[in-house]
Amino acid sequence: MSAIEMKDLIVSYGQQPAVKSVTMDVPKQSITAFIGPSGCGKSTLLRTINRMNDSIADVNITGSIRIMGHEIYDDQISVEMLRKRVGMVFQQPNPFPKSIYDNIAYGPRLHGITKKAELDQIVESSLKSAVLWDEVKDLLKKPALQLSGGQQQRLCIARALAVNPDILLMDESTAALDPLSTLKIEELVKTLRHTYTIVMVTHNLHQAARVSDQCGFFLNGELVEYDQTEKLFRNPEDERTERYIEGRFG
Amino acid sequence: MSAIEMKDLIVSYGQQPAVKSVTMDVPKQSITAFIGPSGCGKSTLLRTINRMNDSIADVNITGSIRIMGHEIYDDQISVEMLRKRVGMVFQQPNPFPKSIYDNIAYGPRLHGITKKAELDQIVESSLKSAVLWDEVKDLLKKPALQLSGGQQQRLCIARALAVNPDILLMDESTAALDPLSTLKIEELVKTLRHTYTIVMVTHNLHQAARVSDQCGFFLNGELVEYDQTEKLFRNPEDERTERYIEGRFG
Amino acid sequence: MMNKELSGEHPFRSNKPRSIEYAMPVLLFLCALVSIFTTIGIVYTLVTESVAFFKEVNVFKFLSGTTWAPLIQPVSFGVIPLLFGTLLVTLIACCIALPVGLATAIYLSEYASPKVAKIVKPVLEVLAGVPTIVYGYFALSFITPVLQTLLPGTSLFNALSAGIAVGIMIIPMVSSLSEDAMKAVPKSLRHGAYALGATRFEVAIQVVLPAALSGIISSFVLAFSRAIGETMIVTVAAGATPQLTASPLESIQTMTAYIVQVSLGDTPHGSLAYGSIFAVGLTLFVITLLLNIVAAAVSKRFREVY
Amino acid sequence: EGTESTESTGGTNTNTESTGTANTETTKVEEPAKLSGTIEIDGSSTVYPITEAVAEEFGKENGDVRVTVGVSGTGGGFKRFANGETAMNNASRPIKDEEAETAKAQGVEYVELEVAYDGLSVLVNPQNDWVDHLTVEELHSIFKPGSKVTKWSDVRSEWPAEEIKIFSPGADSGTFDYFTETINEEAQQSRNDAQVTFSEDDNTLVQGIAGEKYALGYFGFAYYEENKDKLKVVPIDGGSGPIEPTHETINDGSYAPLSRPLFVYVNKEMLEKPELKAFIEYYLNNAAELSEEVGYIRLPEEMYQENLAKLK
Amino acid sequence: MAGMALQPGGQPSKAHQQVRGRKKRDQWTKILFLGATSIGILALMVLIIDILIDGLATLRPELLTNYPSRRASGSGLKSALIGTFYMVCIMAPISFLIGVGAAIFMEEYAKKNKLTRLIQLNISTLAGVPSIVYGILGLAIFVRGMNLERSLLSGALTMTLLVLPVIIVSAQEAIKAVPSSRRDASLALGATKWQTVQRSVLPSAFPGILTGIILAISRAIGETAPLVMIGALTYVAFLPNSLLDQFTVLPIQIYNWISKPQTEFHDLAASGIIILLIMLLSLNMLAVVLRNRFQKNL
Ligand SMILES: Nc1ncnc2c1ncn2[C@@H]1O[C@H](COP(=O)(O)OP(=O)(O)OP(=O)(O)O)[C@@H](O)[C@H]1O
Ligand SMILES: Nc1ncnc2c1ncn2[C@@H]1O[C@H](COP(=O)(O)OP(=O)(O)OP(=O)(O)O)[C@@H](O)[C@H]1O
Ligand SMILES: [Mg+2]
Ligand SMILES: [Mg+2]
Ligand SMILES: O=P([O-])([O-])[O-]
Repeated sequence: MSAIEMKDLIVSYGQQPAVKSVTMDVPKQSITAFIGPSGCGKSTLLRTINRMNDSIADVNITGSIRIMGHEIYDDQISVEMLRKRVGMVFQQPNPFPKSIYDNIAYGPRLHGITKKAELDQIVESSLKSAVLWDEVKDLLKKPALQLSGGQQQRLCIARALAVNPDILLMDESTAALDPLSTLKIEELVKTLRHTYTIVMVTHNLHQAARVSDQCGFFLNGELVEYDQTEKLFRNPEDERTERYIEGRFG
Repeated sequence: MSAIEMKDLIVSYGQQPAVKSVTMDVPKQSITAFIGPSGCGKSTLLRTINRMNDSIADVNITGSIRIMGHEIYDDQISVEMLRKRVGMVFQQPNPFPKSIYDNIAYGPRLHGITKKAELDQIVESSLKSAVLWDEVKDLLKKPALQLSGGQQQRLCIARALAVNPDILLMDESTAALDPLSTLKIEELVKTLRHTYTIVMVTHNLHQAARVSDQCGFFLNGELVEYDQTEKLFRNPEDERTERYIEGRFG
Repeated sequence: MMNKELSGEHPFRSNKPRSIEYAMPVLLFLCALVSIFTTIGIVYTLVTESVAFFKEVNVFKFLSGTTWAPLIQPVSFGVIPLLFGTLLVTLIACCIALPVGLATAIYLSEYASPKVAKIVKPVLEVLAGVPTIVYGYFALSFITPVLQTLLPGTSLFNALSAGIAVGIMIIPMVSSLSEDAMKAVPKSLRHGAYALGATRFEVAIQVVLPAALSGIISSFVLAFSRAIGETMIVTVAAGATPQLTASPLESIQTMTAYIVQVSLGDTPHGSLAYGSIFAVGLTLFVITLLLNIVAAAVSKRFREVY
Repeated sequence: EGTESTESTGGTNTNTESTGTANTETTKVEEPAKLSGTIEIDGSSTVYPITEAVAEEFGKENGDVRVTVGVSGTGGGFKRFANGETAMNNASRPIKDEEAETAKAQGVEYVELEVAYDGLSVLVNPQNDWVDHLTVEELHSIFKPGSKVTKWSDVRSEWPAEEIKIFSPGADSGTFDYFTETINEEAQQSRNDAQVTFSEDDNTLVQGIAGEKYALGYFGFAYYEENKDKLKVVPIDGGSGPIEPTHETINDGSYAPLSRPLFVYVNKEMLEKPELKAFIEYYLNNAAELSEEVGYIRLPEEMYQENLAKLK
Repeated sequence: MAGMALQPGGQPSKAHQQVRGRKKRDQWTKILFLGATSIGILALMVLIIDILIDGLATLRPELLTNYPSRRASGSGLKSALIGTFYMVCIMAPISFLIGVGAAIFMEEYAKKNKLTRLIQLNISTLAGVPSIVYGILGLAIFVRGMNLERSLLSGALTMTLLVLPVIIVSAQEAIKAVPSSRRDASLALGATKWQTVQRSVLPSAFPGILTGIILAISRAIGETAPLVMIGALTYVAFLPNSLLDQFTVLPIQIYNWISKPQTEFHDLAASGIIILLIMLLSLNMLAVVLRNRFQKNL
C-alpha cells in the first residue's frame, strides 16, 4: 500500500480549478518533490493532503485521496487526527511566540500528553531528529523567536515530528533561508526519509534533483510528468518538462 | 574613470561592522554581481552606494566612495540628486498604489517635469526600455497593483529608468519571482547593460553566472574575491569562494 | 550618456533651496506639541481650581471621607462614595463588556467567515457611536423596568442598569480593537497549530490570544477608562445619591454625574460646592492617568514580537 | 398699550395668529424701526420654559433679534449676570446677598421682576388610598435631617407599616432649596439616607412615584399637571386646612406655604437698548398666558402692571 | 504505521476519544462565542426598535426645518442641525490638520528619544481622559480664559481637543500600515523626505486617516457632556452667523426635550434620536467603505 493515493483529484477555488484531475501514488519512506512554475497548484495539492484547505470558504474537492488506504475526505474522518498523522512545515518558519520547549511540547500537549518526563523525552528526541538539539539544549526556555531563520525552520520541523506523524509535508520550506541553512535542512530531510514519508514542494530544481527520490512536474494544475527523479531530470518524457527544466538550468 | 570607486569602505551598525574595508571599482556600462551567504553585507554595501542607509539611525561609514569621481559622503552632496543618478530596484516589487502611468511619472514629477507631453514621452520610453510597453500600453490608467508580480517588478525597473539614472542598483530583484518572470528580468537587465551601469545582489549563483560581467564574493562583510565572472566561477583564487560556489552547485 | 552632466557643475549638487524641508518638521512638531499643551491645560486648570478648594477642605479628609454631601446640610466632602459609585458602575460595565467583547473578537477573527465579520464588525461599532444620552434613557426606560421585573426591589435609579448600558456601549471598543490585534497575528502561526491537529478553539486560546495579548490589554484599558469617564448614562440612569451600598440595585452617584449635576444646577459659582467639581475632576483625571501608565507597562510586558 | 395687547392675547387664548396680530400692532406703534441685536439670558431651569416661550413668540415678530436662553441654574446664571455678561437672569429664588454684592461691586444694577408662580406639589402613587392630606409638620417630620420616619405608619399609626420610598429633586435645584427652606426652616437641610432617591430630572421622579406604591415625593406643579393620570397629589395643610394645588389655589395664595414666585432679573443699564426693553415689555405683557401654557400659574393681573411700571 | 485508523470504526481508541472530547469542546465554545456576538447585535436591535417605537410617529420633515418651540407639534431641530453642522465644519479641518500633522511627526520625523516617548504616552493617555474633563478644560480656557464665551468657536475648539488624540492615534496606525517599501521606492527616486511623505505615504494612508476622522466626527456629533460643561444647554432659535455666536447641537436639543414635562416632547426626543442615529450610521458606513478600500490598497 502506498502512503498516499490520489485518484482523479480535482481541487477548485470556486469555479476555478487549481488542481486538475491528478492521479498519483506516493510511496512510503521516501522523498517526493512537486515542481512547477508559480501558481501551478503545487501548494494547493499539498494542502489537500492534510486538509489544510478546509478553512478556505469555497474550495471544492472531487475525486479520491487515500492515506494509508483511508479516504480522508470522508465525513467520519477527524481532521485533527489526520493532521496529527500528516505533519506540515511551511515556507516561512512560524514558531509560536513561546519558549523552544513549549513550541515542541505544544503538539504532544494538544494530544493529551501532560507528564513532564514524557514531554521532556519527546522534546529531546524531536530536537535530536531535527539536528537542533546540540545547538539549543541549554536554551530550552529561550523564546523561539530569538533563534536564527534556519534554526527556526528546524525547530518547526522538530515541532512537527513531536506528534509522531507518518507523513511530513513541506511547502518550499527552504525558500526563505540562506544557502547554508538550506543545505542543513536538505541534509536533515535526507536522514528523515528513513522514518517518514516526505512530500516537498520546491521552486529550486537543484534541490529537487539533489534531494528527492521521485518528482512530479505540474503545469497549470495538471500533473505533466511523475517519475523517478533521476529519470525525470535526465530524460523527461514530456516536452514541457524538458523545456521547464532547461529554462531553469539556463 | 570607473562608475563607482570604493576605497577602504567600512560600514557599521553601531559598533558592529557589516562591511569591512572594501576596496573595489565598478566599471561603467557593465553588470556587476555581489554574491555571498546571507548577512554578509551585500545589501548594506549596495544601499551605501545611493545612501539609502542614511535613514538608519546609527550607521557609521568610513573610507571613501566616489561616483563619477565625486565623493558622495560629502556634506555638499544633495542626496536627492545622488539618488536621481543612482536608481534602485528592490527585492519585493513595490509599485505605488497609483496607476501605471503615475508610477512611472512619479520620479520625473519629483524633479520638476510637469508637461504632459514630456511625461507621456518619458513613460513610453521607460516602459519600452523595461520591455513592458507592449503588455500595458492600453492599460496605463490601470492600478499598478493589479499587475502580476513579474510585471510589477519590470514596472519598478521602468520607474527607476524614468528619472534617467546612470547607475541601477538591484537588490535580489528576482528573488520574489517565479522562474519565468525571473528569466524575463534577466534578459531585460542584459539589454540595459548597454546604457546603464548595473550592480546587482543575488542569492542565485546561476543568475550571477548567467548575467554578470564581473562578480564580487562577500563573506562576513569582507570582499573575498572580485573578478571577471567567468574567471570567478571557473577558477576562483580563494578557497572560500570555491567552497561556497561548490556547496551551492551541490 | 554617462558624461551628460559631468562637464560643468558637480552632478549631485542641487541648486534649489528647499526651505520646506526644514520648515515641515518644525510645523509638524508644533502639531505634536498641541497634545502636550492639552495635558498641561488640563492639569493647570484642575490644579489651580482645586487648590482653592483644598484650602478649605483637608485633602486627606477629602480622600478618605465616606460621606459626600456638598449640597445638603451639614456639608461633607468625602469623595469615597463617588469613587465607589464610579468603580461600581465601571466594574459592572467591564463584567459585561470584557467577556462579551473578547468572545465576540474571537468569534469574528477565528470563526466567522470574512464576509460575516465584515458586516458584523461595523454593525457592532454603531454601538459605540450611539450618543450616550440615548443609552441613558434606554437604561432608564428599558433596562431598569426589565430589572425591576426580574429582581423586585430594584430602585428606579440603580448602578446595575447604568452599568449594563455602559457595558453595552463599550463592547465594540473591546471587540473591535481586540479583533484588530488578533487579526494582526500572522496566519502562519495559526497554520502551524492547525497542522499539528489543534482545533479552532485551541488555536484561538493557545496561540492567537497570547500573541495578541498586548493589543487585547490595550483595548481593555481603553474600555475601562471609557467606562470610568462615562457621564450622561450615569447622570440619567444611576441617580444622584452618593452612598456606599453593597447592592448594585440601589441608586448611587458617580464622579462624572456629580460634575454634571453641579454644572447644570443652582450652586453659585465660586462657592465651596462649586469648587468641589474641580477636585472631583482632578481625582478622575489622576485615576485615568494612573490607569494608562499601568496599562502601558503591562502591555509592554506582554508585547510579543512575531 | 401693553394692557391692550395682553387682553387681546388673553381673549383668544393660545391662538398664535391672534397674538401675532396684536403684537404687530404694538411694534408698529412703539418701534417703527426694525429691532435687531442680541439678548443673552441665562439661569434657572425652572423658569426656562416660560422665557423660552416668550423668546419664541417674540422672535416671530422680531426675527432680527437673537435671543438665547441658557440653563446654568439660578446660581450659575447669577454669577454671569452679576458680572454683566448676561442681560437677564431667570431665577427660581430671589437673589442672594453674596450675589447682590458681587453685582454691586461690578457696577451692575438690576430690576427684579416676578413673572409667575410655581406650586411645589407633594405626590404619592395612585394606589395610595390612605393619605388624604399631609400637614406641614408631618412633612417636616419626614424630611428633616436625621428623620426617624421610615414607615408610613411612623407618620400616622393607622397607615400601613411599609417603608416610605422618598423621591426628591436633586440637592442642586432651586426646588430642593425652596422646599427645604420652607419645610425644614433652613435651606438645604434635608434627610439624606438610603431611603431618599435624588434626581435632577423631574421626569424620572414622576416615573419613580408612578411605579412605586409606597412612594412619596415632590416637584414642580408643571410636572404634576402633565402626569395627572399617573400620580395622586396630596393636599397640604399649612395651618388653615388641607389645600390641593390648583391654578386657583396657587394664584390666590391659599396653597401655602409650598407655592413660590419665579423671577427674572434684568440688567438696568442694558435696558437702554431698545430690543431688550421691547423684549421685557413683551415678556410682562404675555407672561400670564405663556406661563400657564407651559405649566405654571399666572400672577394676578395687577402684579404685571406693577412690574411694567418698574421699568419706567 | 499500518494501523493508522483515521475512522472511528470498531473499538474507538483512547486517542480517538480524546480527540472527540476536544471536538465537542470546540463545538460548545463556538456556540458560546456566537452567543456573545449576538448579545451586542441584539442589544443594538432592541435599542433601535425601542427608539423607533417611540419616535417614528413624530418623525416629520418639519422636524428638520423648524426652530425649537414650546409646543411639541411645531418644534424642530433646525438650529441644532445647523449648529452641529457648523461645529463639525470648524472642528474637522482644524483637528485634521493638527492631528495628521502630529501623527506624521511621530511616525516619520520623531527620533526615538525621551521626548517622543513622552508625547506618545501623553497621546494615549489623552485618548482615555473622560470627555467631561475636556468640558472643564474648554470652560476654563476657551469660554473664560480666551473670553470666547459660549460660542460656536468655544464648542468646536473643545471638541477638537477631545477628538484630537483619537485622530492622532488612528492616523498613526494608518501611516504605520504603509509598507516601508513605498518610502524606499520614493526615496530611491530622489525624493526628499517631505516629498516622500506628501506624495507616497499620505496618499497611501489617506483612506485610513479619513476613517479615523469620520469616526472622530461621529463621536463629536454625539457628545453631550463637554458641551453641557461649557454651557451650550441653551435655547437658540436662530442660525449662528459668526464664530462667536451662541449655538446648540443635536444631542443638547434632545436632552432639552427629554427633560420637559410634556410627554409629546419625549416622543419628539426619540424622533431626534432617530435623526441623529441616521447621521451616525451614514458616517459609520462611509468609514466602513473607506476602510475596505484601504485594505484593498495595501
Ligand atoms: N485561497 C485561494 N482562493 C482562490 N484562489 C487561490 C487560492 N489559493 C491559491 N489560489 C489559486 O490557485 C492556483 C494555484 O495556487 P497554488 O498556491 O497552489 O500554486 P503554487 O504552485 O503553490 O504556486 P507558488 O509556487 O507561487 O507557491 C493559483 O492560480 C492561485 O491564484
Ligand atoms: N538596520 C540594521 N541595523 C543593525 N544591523 C543591521 C541592519 N541591517 C543589517 N544589519 C546587519 O548587518 C549585517 C549585514 O546585513 P545585510 O542585510 O547587508 O546582509 P545581506 O548580505 O544583504 O544578507 P541577505 O542575503 O540576507 O539579504 C547582518 O549581520 C545584519 O544583521
Ligand atoms: Mg505555493
Ligand atoms: Mg540583503
Ligand atoms: O434651575 P433651578 O435653579 O430653578 O433649579
